[in-house]
Amino acid sequence: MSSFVGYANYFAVIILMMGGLYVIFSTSNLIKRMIGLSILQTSVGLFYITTSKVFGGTVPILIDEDDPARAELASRLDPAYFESAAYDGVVYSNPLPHVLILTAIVVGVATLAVGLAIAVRVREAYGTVEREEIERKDRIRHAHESYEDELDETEASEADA
Amino acid sequence: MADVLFWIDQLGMALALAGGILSVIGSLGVLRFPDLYTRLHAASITDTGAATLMLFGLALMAGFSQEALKLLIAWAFVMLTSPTASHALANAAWSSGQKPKLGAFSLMSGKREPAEADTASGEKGGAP
Amino acid sequence: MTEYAPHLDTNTIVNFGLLAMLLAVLVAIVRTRSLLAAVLLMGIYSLISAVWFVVLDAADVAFTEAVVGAGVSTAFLLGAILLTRTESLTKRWQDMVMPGLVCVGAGVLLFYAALDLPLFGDPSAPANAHVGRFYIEETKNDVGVPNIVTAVLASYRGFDTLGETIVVFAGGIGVALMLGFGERSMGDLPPALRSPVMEALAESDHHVVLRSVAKLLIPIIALYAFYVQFHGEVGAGGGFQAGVIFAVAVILHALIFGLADTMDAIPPELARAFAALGVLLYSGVGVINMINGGNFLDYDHLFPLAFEAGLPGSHLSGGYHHWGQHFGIIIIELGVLFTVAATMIAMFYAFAGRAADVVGEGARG
Amino acid sequence: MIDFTSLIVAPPELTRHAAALLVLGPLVASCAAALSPNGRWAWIISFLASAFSFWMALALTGEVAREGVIVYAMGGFEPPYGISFRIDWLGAMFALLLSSMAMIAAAYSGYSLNAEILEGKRTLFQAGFLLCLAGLLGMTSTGDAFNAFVFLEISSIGTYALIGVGASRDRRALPAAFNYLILGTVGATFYVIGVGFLYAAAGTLNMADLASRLPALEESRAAEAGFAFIMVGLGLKAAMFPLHGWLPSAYAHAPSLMNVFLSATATKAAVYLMVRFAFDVFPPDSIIVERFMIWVMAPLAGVAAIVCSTQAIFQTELRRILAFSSVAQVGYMMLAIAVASGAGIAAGLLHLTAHALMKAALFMAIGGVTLSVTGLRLSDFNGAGRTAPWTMTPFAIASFSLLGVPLTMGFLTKWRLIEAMLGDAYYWAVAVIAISSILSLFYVGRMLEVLFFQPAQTGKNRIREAPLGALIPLWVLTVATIWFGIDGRMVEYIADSAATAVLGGVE
Repeated sequence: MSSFVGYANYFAVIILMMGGLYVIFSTSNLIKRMIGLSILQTSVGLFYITTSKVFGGTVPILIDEDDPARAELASRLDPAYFESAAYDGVVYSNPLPHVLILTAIVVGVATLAVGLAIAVRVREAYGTVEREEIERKDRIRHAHESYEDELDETEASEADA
Repeated sequence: MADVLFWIDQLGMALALAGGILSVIGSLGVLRFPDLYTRLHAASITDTGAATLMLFGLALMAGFSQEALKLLIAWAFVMLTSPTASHALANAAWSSGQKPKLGAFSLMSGKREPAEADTASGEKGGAP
Repeated sequence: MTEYAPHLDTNTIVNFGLLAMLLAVLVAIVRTRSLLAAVLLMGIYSLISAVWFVVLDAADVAFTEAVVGAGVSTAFLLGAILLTRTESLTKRWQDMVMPGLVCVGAGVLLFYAALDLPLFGDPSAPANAHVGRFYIEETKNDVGVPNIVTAVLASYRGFDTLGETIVVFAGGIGVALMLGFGERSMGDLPPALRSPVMEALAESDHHVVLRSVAKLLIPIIALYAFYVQFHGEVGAGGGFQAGVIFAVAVILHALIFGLADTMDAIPPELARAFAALGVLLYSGVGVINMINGGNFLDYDHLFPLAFEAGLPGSHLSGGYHHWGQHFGIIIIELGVLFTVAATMIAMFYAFAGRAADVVGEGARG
Repeated sequence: MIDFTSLIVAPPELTRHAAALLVLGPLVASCAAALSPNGRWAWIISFLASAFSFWMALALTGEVAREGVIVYAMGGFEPPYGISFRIDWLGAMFALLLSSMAMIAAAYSGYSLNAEILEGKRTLFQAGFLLCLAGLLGMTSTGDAFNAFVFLEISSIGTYALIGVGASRDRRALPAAFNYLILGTVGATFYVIGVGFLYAAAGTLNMADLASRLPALEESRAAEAGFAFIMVGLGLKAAMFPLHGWLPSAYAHAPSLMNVFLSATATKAAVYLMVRFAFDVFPPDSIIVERFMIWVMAPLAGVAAIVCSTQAIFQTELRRILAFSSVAQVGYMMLAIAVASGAGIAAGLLHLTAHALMKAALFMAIGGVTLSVTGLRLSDFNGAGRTAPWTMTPFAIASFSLLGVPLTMGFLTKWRLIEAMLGDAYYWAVAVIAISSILSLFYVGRMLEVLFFQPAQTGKNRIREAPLGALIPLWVLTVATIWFGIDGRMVEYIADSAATAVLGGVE
């Protein structure tokens, strides 16, 4: 039992990460690939936060000496355990991974915005956001020696479609 | 005195539990009702009713403190936003040509009968 | 000291419940073909993650995930699918084998490695005992703010946060390079060039209820942003969250009253200037620290030492106030607010103001 | 012996903060560039900022020569509690390489942006370029594993859009940029996963602290998985062989400034982090590193050197040829690094420097004539060497360096590569380099044949000389290639010191 509780979080988070990765590589739709990327990044956040949790801990915001919440938090825990884990009478969770993941979330949204902006431009240039269709159009156009002349024709047919 | 506090705590728990049960019923409604309007009805009852019960229950459990005040402010926001959201959703559905399947309303000719063109644009799924 | 053995408590049970929900949402995202559904499910995924973060004591992360992941990310994605398409192609099963194998392989490797990690919740795990523990014990003496996450974010690892602000700025530059600043939505355009987002908004003219509620809410949201901003030292919150919330207020205004009105109030040029200004403000604090004899971003040297010792209750003269740290954190959080809010607004302008799809537009740049 | 301390030409107040200022200069300048009124101002800011970085890099090198290792604690918090920059000979070498290449690229950008980018976007382009530089410099100076991720992302996010801007010439730049974004972000995320495992196992993010705690975790599978994920993630960024899919298209369609700058720096910074993690953070004699080098890195690098050289032969577009050749050259570096001896790492680093110089020159020459060339295919460049000799002679010299012709830097580094491999009895690797060199003879020969021996185009298709703004940086690179080919003592000394510093561990 204790080993299940000890590792289940890691396993669940790893499945979530790999699910995100699967979405990225299995779809050809650019927007959906960005969604997969977001899920991958969020799930990495879940992994970091899993490592930061201290059993019976509380949010790492220092609690005042005379706050009644202290006694209540302490009363929930086994005294021997409390003794080993507490600092200054309170068990705090580890703040460092929180900071790292805050950073990672913000990095994630910046990447998402740039990726979507490029996807919108791809749509404007190719008329589609499916990777396979884009590759097909590139093959058609660049297979010809004098593609400059053909440029207008393909453009026109794309506009119809 | 301690007795009163104890019962207030119990009442809070009961309210929160009632809220929880209401959300389960509400989500059942979202799954089982036949069309958008009835589903929206179920969803918005969950949003407002269940949230009210839960937030008030939690406020009672928190006692007379800053937390209780925050919960009440959160409740005020929920009461403001979620009916508006439901209204906007229903309005958008109606103007893009969705007709209710149930009730006398479907037999009435609404004041703004959706036009043919609107129906077409609605089916593209582009309208937010 | 006894060996740590995790057992189930309420917290852990709720944690498992939320993880199960996340798995279910993930399966739905993998299976759905509708992009609209996928985007909304991603918002739900972020929101559940945020709740999960609260359960695991990461209040600041939860706050950020809620406003960023479930808020602006979803808004950007919706804007993008409005500009592209709403359905993805069906896939042949052959195309799913290779990615599936790669993911299963990497997953098995991680499973195998995870069995060597410390148990969940162990207070004596290296991660929680070494550097992490130091922050809990020393924040009071070094920085003197109650919120340890803010202390680590803004002071101990303030350089990371500068980097993070710059990443946002870089993202803004990237979006502007790709889509411009939304200039095309301004002025009179032929119908063919009008932005679909704006078209959709024009239809919402009759939303009286929406408008009146929004008029009520937008100032409160903006006010709340400032509360979050200045409350960050004592509670969850800070420049990032505040910046995004402020941007959301502006985005809401644009969605309901039209982009042109919003652009009158906050012109794209202003957003661009503020984005750069925020970064300059942040690094300016660091430069002042260097001039006053400290290292880069050492807020203890924000004021000349003699000056700080003279301030009431200064830690240099026996008190407990780290005035340099306090003011340093306030200023850099302000810089973060400027950059994040301005960049998010500029990004929204770029997506919302983008002209209707013009094939071959790429060739014109 | 060369006296490196004489390189400190900055006042001591600046030298004390040189590590921070190295990165801060381009960061602040990028804000200034974003706010500047027009492209010309942005160009001046960009050049001055990269020159400032170079100045600081010189000061740093002097300091490193004097003191060995510089640790600069950001925020005044000592490592491992705060973030610190930690610069040894390896870091100094990369600071010099990146900032000097950036300075040359910035000089070139004045011409290149005028030719390729719309006026409205030039200020933003320069801002993005400076952010990219700052990110790369931060990556190679930081002593904190997570901070390196933040800088990795700063450099990448700018780069994605800058590649996409190439759409004004060829719309294929857009899918290329998108693909790079996806793979680059997956790589960065893998790196974060790896760092997360190391953090969970060792409890710290500081590289020096990790290095002191990892030997105790020799058997830990978590640390091993962390290592594997970090290497895969960085391998994606460095275009290590099976993970190089994004590189050819990204290079082929990017604006020429990005071609020049990326080929000279971006993959190199990732290689730096790989070396740092494999030999400095992890104990170089640990089983996982040894196995990884012998069974993964060396074979893949060997395959890359041969397969990608072959692929380069069959490309029809000039930039693509050079892009595939880049992947093959990354293979050479990896092969040398996989030898895992001091001589091997030094040879790898030397080759990396030589490759930066010659690839930048090659792309710069192509970019220089881009205004008057009608297409992208090799045949569009027919006879360019005849009508534009000042632009194409450097191209030829850089190609000779690519082949390893004596009197160029390429010869020196190939010599060192082979010496290092023979020293550790990697005979098959020597054979790989020989075969790959023969293959590169084909594609280099093909390029030179088209450029110099095909009849020149006339009339409106006539290929004209590049303007002076492009020629000066081009010739600076060419002279450097020849100079270091004749007298390579300085770079050799730096590379040898860097290899010693890395293998020497923490001290």
